[in-house]
Amino acid sequence: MLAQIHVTFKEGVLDPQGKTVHHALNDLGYDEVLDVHIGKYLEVKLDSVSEEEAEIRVREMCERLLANTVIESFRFKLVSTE
Amino acid sequence: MLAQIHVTFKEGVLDPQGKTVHHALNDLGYDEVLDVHIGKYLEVKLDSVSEEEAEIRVREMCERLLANTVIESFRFKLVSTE
Amino acid sequence: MKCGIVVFPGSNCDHDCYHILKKILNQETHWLWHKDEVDLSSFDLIVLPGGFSYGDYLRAGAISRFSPVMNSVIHLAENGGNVLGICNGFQILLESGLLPGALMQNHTRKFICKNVYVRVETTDTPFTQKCNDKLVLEIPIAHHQGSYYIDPHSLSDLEEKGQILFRYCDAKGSISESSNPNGSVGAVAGLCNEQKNVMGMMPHPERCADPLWANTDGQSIFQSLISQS
Amino acid sequence: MQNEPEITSQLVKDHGLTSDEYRRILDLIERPPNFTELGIFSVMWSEHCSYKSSRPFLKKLPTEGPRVLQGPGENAGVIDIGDGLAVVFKIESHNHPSFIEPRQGAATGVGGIMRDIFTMGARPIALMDSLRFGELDDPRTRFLLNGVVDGIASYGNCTGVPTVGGEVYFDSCYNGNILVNAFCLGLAKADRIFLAKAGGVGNRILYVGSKTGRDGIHGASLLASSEFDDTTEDKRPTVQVGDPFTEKLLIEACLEIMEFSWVVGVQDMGAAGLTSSTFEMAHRSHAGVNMDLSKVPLREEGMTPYEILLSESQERMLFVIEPGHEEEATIILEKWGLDAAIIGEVTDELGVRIYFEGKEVVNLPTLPVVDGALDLKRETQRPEYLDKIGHLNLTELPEPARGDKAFTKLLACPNIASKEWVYEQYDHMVRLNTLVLPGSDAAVIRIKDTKKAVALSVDCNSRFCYLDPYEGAAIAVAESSRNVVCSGATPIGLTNCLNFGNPEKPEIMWQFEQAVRGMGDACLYFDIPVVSGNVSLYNETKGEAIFPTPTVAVVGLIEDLSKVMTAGFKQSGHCIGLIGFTMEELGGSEYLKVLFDKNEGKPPVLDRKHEKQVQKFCLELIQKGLIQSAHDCSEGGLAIAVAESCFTATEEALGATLELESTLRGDALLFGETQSRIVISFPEELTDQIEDLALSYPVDFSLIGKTGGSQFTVSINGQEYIKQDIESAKEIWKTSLGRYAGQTT
Ligand SMILES: Nc1ncnc2c1ncn2[C@@H]1O[C@H](COP(=O)(O)OP(=O)(O)O)[C@@H](O)[C@H]1O
Ligand SMILES: [Mg+2]
Repeated sequence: MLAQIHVTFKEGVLDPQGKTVHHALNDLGYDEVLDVHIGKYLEVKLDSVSEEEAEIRVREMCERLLANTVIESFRFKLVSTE
Repeated sequence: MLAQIHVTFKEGVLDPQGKTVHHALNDLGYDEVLDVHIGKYLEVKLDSVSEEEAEIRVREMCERLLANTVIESFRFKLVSTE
Repeated sequence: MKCGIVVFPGSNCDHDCYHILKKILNQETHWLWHKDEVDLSSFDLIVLPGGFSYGDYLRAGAISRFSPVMNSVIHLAENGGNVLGICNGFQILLESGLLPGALMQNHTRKFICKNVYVRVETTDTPFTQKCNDKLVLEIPIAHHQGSYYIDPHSLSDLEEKGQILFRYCDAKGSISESSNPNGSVGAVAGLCNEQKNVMGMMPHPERCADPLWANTDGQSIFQSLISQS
Repeated sequence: MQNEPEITSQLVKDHGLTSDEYRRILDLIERPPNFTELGIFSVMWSEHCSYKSSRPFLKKLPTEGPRVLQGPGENAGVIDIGDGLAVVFKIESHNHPSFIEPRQGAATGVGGIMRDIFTMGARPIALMDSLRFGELDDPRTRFLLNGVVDGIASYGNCTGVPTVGGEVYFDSCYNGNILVNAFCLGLAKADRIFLAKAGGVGNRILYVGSKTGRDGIHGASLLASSEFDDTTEDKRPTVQVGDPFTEKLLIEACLEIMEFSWVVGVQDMGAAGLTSSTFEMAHRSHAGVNMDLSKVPLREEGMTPYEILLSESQERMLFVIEPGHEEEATIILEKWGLDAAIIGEVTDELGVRIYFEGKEVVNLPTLPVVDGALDLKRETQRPEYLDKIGHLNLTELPEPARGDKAFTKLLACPNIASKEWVYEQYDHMVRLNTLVLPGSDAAVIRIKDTKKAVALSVDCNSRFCYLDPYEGAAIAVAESSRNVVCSGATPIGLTNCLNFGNPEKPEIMWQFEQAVRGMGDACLYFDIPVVSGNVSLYNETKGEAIFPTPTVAVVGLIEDLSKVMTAGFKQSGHCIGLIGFTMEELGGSEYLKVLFDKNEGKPPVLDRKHEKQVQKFCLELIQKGLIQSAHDCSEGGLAIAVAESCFTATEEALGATLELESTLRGDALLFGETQSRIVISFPEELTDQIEDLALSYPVDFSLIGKTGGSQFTVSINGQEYIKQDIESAKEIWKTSLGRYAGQTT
């Protein structure tokens, strides 16, 4: 099983990297770019566990380690790798 | 329009972050974790352009700035924000 | 004062803290290995030093806070023991929830190593009692993830409770955007918990405490701790 | 092995071996090599590993001296500094990888040079970097600059080794080939230096560090052994990603293991990975090795012996330990969370046998592999360009009535502007040893628990080297040593990185030969042994070679660290003096380039005898406590040197007033780059004493002005030539590089 996890900054938290990349894209002539947000994308490969269990475990991993919930939120999807 | 971009290491390129987080998850008792890869997730908001044009422009942005194509590959999806 | 310096695998200011506490200030100083969960009740001060404890991979301090030694540190902190986190140590204290808020990438997006000025905002703590109020200290910073963030409501809460110990300022003590090197909210450079026994700061007082250099401003923090133990 | 490619002439060629070389292989091993063995010859006989073009010339460098504990030939050079301690240092290039992927290329360059140092049992205590880029108005240059600096910062900072100095130059000749030379210095006990030795039969080969992946196969060896062209893109997957956290663990674990007497030898896996470390270690010890590749920790599935042997995965080392201590070693490595495996043992065969999955896949004698590549007798020929640009006609250069414009233009030009934007991204203070931070002439590192300190500087003016490689290389030695002297140190050793174009061209080989001779002669004269070095050839793109760039790093020793000197003025009202004298030398100067876009003429003359006197005199002034600052004149000449001392004054910038008497052109007097000059400052009451000492040498010395005020003022023969507000001048100098670097388009 593969957990595809997205970790992004919460609303209201300034994302300096996104801002810089936004500017850089505009400078490069991509005027259509209105906003950029940069987050993390994690792929966690799991040994066969049931989907329900994986759901619980991955949520826990995110809360404990993979995201800092003071500033970040996360979402994830489980995909079968069979 | 919103471009959702995933930038990840190419196959075979060392991912030190992923490796370290993998160890950490195992140490925390998540023995089912077999592998971890860490990449970037970018959301680029675009001013109304046609989908075809956006496709070309976003690919170009990735190649020029957002991904380091020497060691990273990218994929993206365009979603309408109307 | 009996001091313990925690060594994580990627700590690199551990030796600097040891040098200052042991060689310069003549305090009893011990190493604490991150894999050991031990009774710390006999210690007067635990230092979480700077460095890149796990390469700063994922987020600085995120992985280290699960080290066995952190259970001991948290236990000590909850029982009123003094804990000082410097730079990466500050990041670990935030990640472990001993201090509120988070540290983000500098707004310059670059690592910054240089001398900055901080103003002492509270002298009513074990870490700053030897400082005069509004005293300006010149202290080096060296970090990539040092931009302090907390929501506005909690920030005013910190202010009210006197938990903000240091703010970035200029040589004369005034605070402006240009004197804030990393974009921290409220120019916060260091803060403590409500009980005032756990303190974290981004600047490195141990880098300006050896009299071989002209600047020894960092000593005031260590001297504060020594005088109360 | 099944499915191994057949050895064809095309395959041989693809491995960078000529048909002559292939025939030589057949002669030496008396049979055709198999595919894996061909790979081994390919990397070991590459320019990068075999030094086949450069070795004959390098033999002429002076490498001996009473303090030298280890000269060239090992991972790094070693110099005795007394108190039972030794410094271990080397500089190395990572040019090609950094051009392809600046961040990772530069990062792994730092990682590689650090491993060379701690492999010898020394704790790395300081890094420097010498960087060269093309023109900054090209966005590609800015991308490369940002990436390289970020890469060095990310790696050095994370490992906790301060980056304390370096240099950054910009010139169009580096547009297609940037230079990234990384220097590391370590501290060791003089009697605990480790060499790459295998020792006696039965010793175990212990693999330590990161797992082996497919990265960098043929990386350093092939990339650094051919020119760039449009197919370079295809070589891209050879780039490796660095893991500084693992490096930090390796440093600590290795130094801990090396405390034990059962460690016989150590070798890092650099270019050509497991292959070169195994063969070289066996060869140096007149021994053999049996190795089982099935035991090598692998990162990827399905790797072949060829790939395992040629991988250039980073952060890996080989230890040779006495049998019976495997478990002790493993416990320490586990403590630091590192992978480790016994992968072989030492034999008495003078050959290397390698097994994989039970089969023998390599069986080669060591000598032909390590030492079999024939030294190439490359032709040399003096390049024609020298005739065209060797003469500078000063009458064609309009002499400005005032120097203000030239002064501010020079302050803003990226070669002269402050490099603060660069070194602020490096942790240059960690470990509490950096007595003199970046921004002075040399960095000074104190040696804890002693009264000593070492001073470090890296230098090369490649414009001079282009105009005259012999003189240019000699000047590099003189300048670097002068920088070290200005901080109060006596030069004790030198390492060099020779960056040149394609050695197959006689003109390039001429530059190389001249530069090495110039460097060698200067080192001999100044009595500075060369203890380590590195050669980087093929720095050319589409036929355009870089300027010859023989970078040198000089290490100096300060016996009493209370006598450390810095470049900045200390106080208002001090006298400013000039050691040395100025000649009409504008050839190759920054002034000529910035104001007239010319690089021509003759570089300044280096009068070695005079240079030696100047350095000795300056050192004596420092040791006697007579002066308060010392700063050498380099790019931008006297005016810039004095201005820099103003800008780096203790608190805020200090102004200065210079009153000069001279028959020279104003621009030559102020911006010419005559060698052997040092700007000093001192309290007025010491003037007589200093003048008397100068007379006794004798060495030229003149009073040129006073510190103080808010202006930088220069008058020549009573006429005002420059007048600038010191704060605004400083602002230009301080922020200019950052402004350039920060532009996104
Ligand atoms: N790439 C770099 N990394 C670190 N420090 C640097 C770098 N480039 C320049 N510096 C520092 O900036 C100062 C000025 O450098 P440079 O102009 O080369 O001096 P000099 O002309 O005296 O050799 C020195 O202290 C040097 O160490
Ligand atoms: Mg220089």
